[in-house]
Amino acid sequence: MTYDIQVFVTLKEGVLDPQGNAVQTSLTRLGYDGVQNVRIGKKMDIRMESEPEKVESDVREMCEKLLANPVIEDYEYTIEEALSV
Amino acid sequence: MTYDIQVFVTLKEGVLDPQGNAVQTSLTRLGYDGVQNVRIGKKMDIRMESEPEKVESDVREMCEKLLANPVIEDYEYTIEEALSV
Amino acid sequence: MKFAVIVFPGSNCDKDMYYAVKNELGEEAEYVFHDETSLDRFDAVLLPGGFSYGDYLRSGAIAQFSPVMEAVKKAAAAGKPVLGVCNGFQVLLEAGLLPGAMRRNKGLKFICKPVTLRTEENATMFTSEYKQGEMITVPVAHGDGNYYCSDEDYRILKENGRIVFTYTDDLNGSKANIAGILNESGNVLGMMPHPERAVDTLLGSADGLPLFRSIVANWRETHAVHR
Amino acid sequence: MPYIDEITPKTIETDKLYLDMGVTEDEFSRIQTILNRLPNYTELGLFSVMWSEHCSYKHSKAVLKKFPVEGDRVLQGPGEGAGVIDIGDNQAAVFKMESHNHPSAIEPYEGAATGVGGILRDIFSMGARPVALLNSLRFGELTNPRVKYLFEGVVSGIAGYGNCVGVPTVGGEVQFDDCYEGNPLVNAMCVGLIDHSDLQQGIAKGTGNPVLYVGAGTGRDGIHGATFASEELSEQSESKRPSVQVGDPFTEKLLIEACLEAVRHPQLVGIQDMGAAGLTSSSAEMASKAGSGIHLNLDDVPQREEKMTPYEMMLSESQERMLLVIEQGSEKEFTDLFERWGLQAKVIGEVTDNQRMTLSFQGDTVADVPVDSLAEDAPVYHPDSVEPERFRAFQAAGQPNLTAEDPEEILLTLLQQPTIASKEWVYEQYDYMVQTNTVVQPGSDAAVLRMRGTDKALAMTTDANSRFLYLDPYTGGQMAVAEAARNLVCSGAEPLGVTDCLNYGSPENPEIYWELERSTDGLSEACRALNTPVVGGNVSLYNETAKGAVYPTPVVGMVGLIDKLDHITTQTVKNAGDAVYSLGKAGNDFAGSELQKVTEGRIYGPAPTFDLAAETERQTKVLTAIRKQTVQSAHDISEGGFAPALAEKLFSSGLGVDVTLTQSESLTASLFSETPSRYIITVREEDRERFEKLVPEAEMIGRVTETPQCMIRGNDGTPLINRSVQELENVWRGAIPCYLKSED
Ligand SMILES: Nc1ncnc2c1ncn2[C@@H]1O[C@H](COP(=O)(O)OP(=O)(O)O)[C@@H](O)[C@H]1O
Ligand SMILES: [Mg+2]
Repeated sequence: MTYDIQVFVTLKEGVLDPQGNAVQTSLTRLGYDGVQNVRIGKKMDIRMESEPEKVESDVREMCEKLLANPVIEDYEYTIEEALSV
Repeated sequence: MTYDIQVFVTLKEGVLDPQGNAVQTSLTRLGYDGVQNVRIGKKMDIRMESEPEKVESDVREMCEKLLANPVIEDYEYTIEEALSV
Repeated sequence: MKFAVIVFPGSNCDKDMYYAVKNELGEEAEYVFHDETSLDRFDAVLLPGGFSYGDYLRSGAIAQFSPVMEAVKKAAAAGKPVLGVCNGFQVLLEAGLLPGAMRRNKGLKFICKPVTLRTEENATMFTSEYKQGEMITVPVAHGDGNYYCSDEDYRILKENGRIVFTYTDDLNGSKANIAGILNESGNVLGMMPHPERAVDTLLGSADGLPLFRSIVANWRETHAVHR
Repeated sequence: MPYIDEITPKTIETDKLYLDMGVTEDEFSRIQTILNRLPNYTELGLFSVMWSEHCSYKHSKAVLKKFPVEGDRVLQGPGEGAGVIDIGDNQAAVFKMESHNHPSAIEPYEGAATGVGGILRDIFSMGARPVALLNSLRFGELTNPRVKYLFEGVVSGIAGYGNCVGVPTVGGEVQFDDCYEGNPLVNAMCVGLIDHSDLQQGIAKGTGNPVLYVGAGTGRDGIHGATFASEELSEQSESKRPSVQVGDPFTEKLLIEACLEAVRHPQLVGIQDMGAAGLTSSSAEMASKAGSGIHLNLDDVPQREEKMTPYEMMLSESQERMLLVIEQGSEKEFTDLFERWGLQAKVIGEVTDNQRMTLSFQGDTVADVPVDSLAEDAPVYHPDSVEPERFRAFQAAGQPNLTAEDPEEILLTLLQQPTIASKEWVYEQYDYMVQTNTVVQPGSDAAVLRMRGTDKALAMTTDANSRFLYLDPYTGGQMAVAEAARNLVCSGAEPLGVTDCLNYGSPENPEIYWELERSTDGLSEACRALNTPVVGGNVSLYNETAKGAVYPTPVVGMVGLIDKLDHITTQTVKNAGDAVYSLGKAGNDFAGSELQKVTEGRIYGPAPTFDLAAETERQTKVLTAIRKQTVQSAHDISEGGFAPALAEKLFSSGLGVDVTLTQSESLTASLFSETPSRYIITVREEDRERFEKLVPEAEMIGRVTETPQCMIRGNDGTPLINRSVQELENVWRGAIPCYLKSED
């Protein structure tokens, strides 16, 4: 089976986000003064061939090992069957 | 009103994604040989005070002006009323 | 004494490290590529700076899975001195040999310049040739040098004298201005500043040389006893 | 999906589709004559890129012929990837400069980054190890938000690429002027080192020898077909097509190491990078130089996108790719070599003996054209040239008479002008130390790199004050070369050779073409006088927006040799008590000066009088004095004049100065005029006699002081400027960060 996986990696709450802060400042400067908070994370789109019973554990493992650094980051994911291959 | 906005910025189709390629190679080497493609983009969580009739046009403008570079990037967003403020 | 200089794809301070050991220190050095699996023939291991695997995803993230890293872990467990500089430090963090993680510099810009470091701890195998509290000038060159660790980890580092170098001001946002830390057993040092770039006054500073000399001196001492 | 061959040669002709590819009526009929038939779509694509200004220099060939290209030390002049100059002991310096202006205007980070990537490949394709990068940048005024965005993006793009590949970025220049607002200039220069025996050429000889494609896959990036072509080619909307390339410095780093290993392989025949016009120009030029032909099978080209057409593959400008020709039978050795570095290498064709470029795709021959017609036979144009009205007006205007009522205020203002202010904000983002050879770091007149294992060093700089070129292209052109040489001399180096990057507006405008002609006359003459042949360079035309063209900006990149490490000299004063000398008299030269810009808001008038013979003589004397070790510090006087130059000498030194102006005619000129060919030099007391013998023209004006105070007195001894060095340094260092932080 082919899957379309989305992984979202974000900085843990409490870990300062210098990039997010910079974007927030810039947005405010551009006149969007309603902006209260910006946090920047990563979105990864992965297309993967796998078995239905294995795909989720594989994704979780990939996140733990490589895609996120558990010291500072959290992750979430969604798994869908690929529509067109 | 307070909104929770998510902006996703991804490289346009056809634009080289060295980061995605490197992650793909690394995942394959780690034994996930079903991985066929990886593209890496950004996810931004923005909390913003705005008017219901203005919020969407503001977000679109912010994307065009600052959050994405339309020459090489596409963007998508979701807008929700913030649950707890 | 024989030093291994680890070369990952994308390492770019490997030669600088090699010359520092070979030419300035006068010890043996050899490049060891990322796909090698044994470091048994070496007395010490150096992980140089650069952009291993382009530093894509996170600095040092992909390099932690290089075959040679198993050998680095083994060398560390065996008590051999392991020094990671800049990207080498980032790899050690990602590999879990040192606690904490690196984020983008607070100012979001790459910073290249000589900085003043305070030697917080001279009772280590890497700093015994410095005076306690000695101020030294060593260059930095990094974009992701903003050191983070949990408050608990910080307390442990602090209480055990494992914070070896600090910046004298807030250079990049690092917790408590940390520039270099040790592992629990004291034989793995990670630091963002580049001692290998400070081994010749012609280039501005030779303050990094005592660090390498410390490694050699301590090694000589222990090995004299054992023989 | 419709293929290109659905656009028949006949359609191209009747619908004049060639015009959309930038091929003129004349050029189209010339192509028909060459082929003796109508070109098909792919063939027309080949001609359109090879005959483009960028590849063929059709509007600039005539002026480039004037440059002196020969000299005792020249091992390779213009024509290859980069120029090569002998530096003794069987070593050579390889260097080249190139522009990436237009991509940087659209996507500053990637535009600048890929500019660095491209210039690096020019150097290592010659077989040389890149040892240094420099960059010459021009932007609009820093008060404009878009300019700030471009400036920040360009600098971080240069940093992002150069730092990752591990080649130090050691110098350059940044200037700001309105004329660059919509069209910034981003010129990157690279310097490499090589042993003579390793020199390579981009050449495809030996019938039957395989053609090897190495590096990143080919994508649709950089195909400048925002024209009809691409629209007809696919259903996808044009907006999905990237018009700028994204760089991958990690792959480039692997390419550097792998190619430097490959060039030492005895069975390598030729190597060239795929730069502008990618596969087309590299293959055509390599075959043309060898007098051979070349056949490529496009089905074998590594592709990273699906369903690419021959046209797209041939015109793609995907980055980090190289083309090699190797001896038959060595295929496996080379593919193994590259695979060891994690790079793909694939045989995609062979050298033929028919002097034609033939391309096959899915069993068909999709192009068959004479190789020389692509590489050599592009038309050469001699556009009309007309002296602009403004030039006559500037000449007639005479030097403006400016008076600085409050010299201290003026000095503070000048030190904060972005063009004069510290560029630390820029170069702190560059790893200028990696490879541990950078002896003189950014911040002095020229960067200096030691050469490991020798007692020698290389000095390098880029220069061009385009304001003077705008006022008077001929004199300004001479001054640009002279300034570069002067900066090297101040560092203790003998200037050896030049690479240039000629940035102008549209050559089809006769006044712009006149600028190009006159300024290259000036450059050529100065290069002759200073014995610095031009060994390579690049031309970037059409740098203009609706608001007009950029100033004529021929950037001069120069490399010099320092015989002995002991001769390395910097601009900063060294010891309290040293004598301060000024060399060269200040005239009333205010036209084009920073003072004029600041006080009058615009520049006008004739360029300063410039005496090439005096310049040359003075340079020789200063260099001799440095080599005889009589000089502690040396700095040339450029933007802002004497007072800013003197202040710059004090920054970071912890010392001060107390000098008295001896000239009586105009204090303002003494302090702020920009008369060329001048220096400020400091000398130890015990060396004064020897120094004065060597440079009799130099005039002692005061001393370096222990107190960090900048004291400049009028000839009667009254203080004109008396400020703490710290205060001056603070405004100078803070200016650029301050512009970038401010909101408007
Ligand atoms: N874009 C840049 N990149 C790197 N270094 C730069 C850049 N711009 C300026 N510098 C450095 O700042 C110093 C001052 O530059 P500049 O004022 O142009 O000197 P000069 O007038 O002597 O040519 C030089 O050392 C130069 O190399
Ligand atoms: Mg200068």
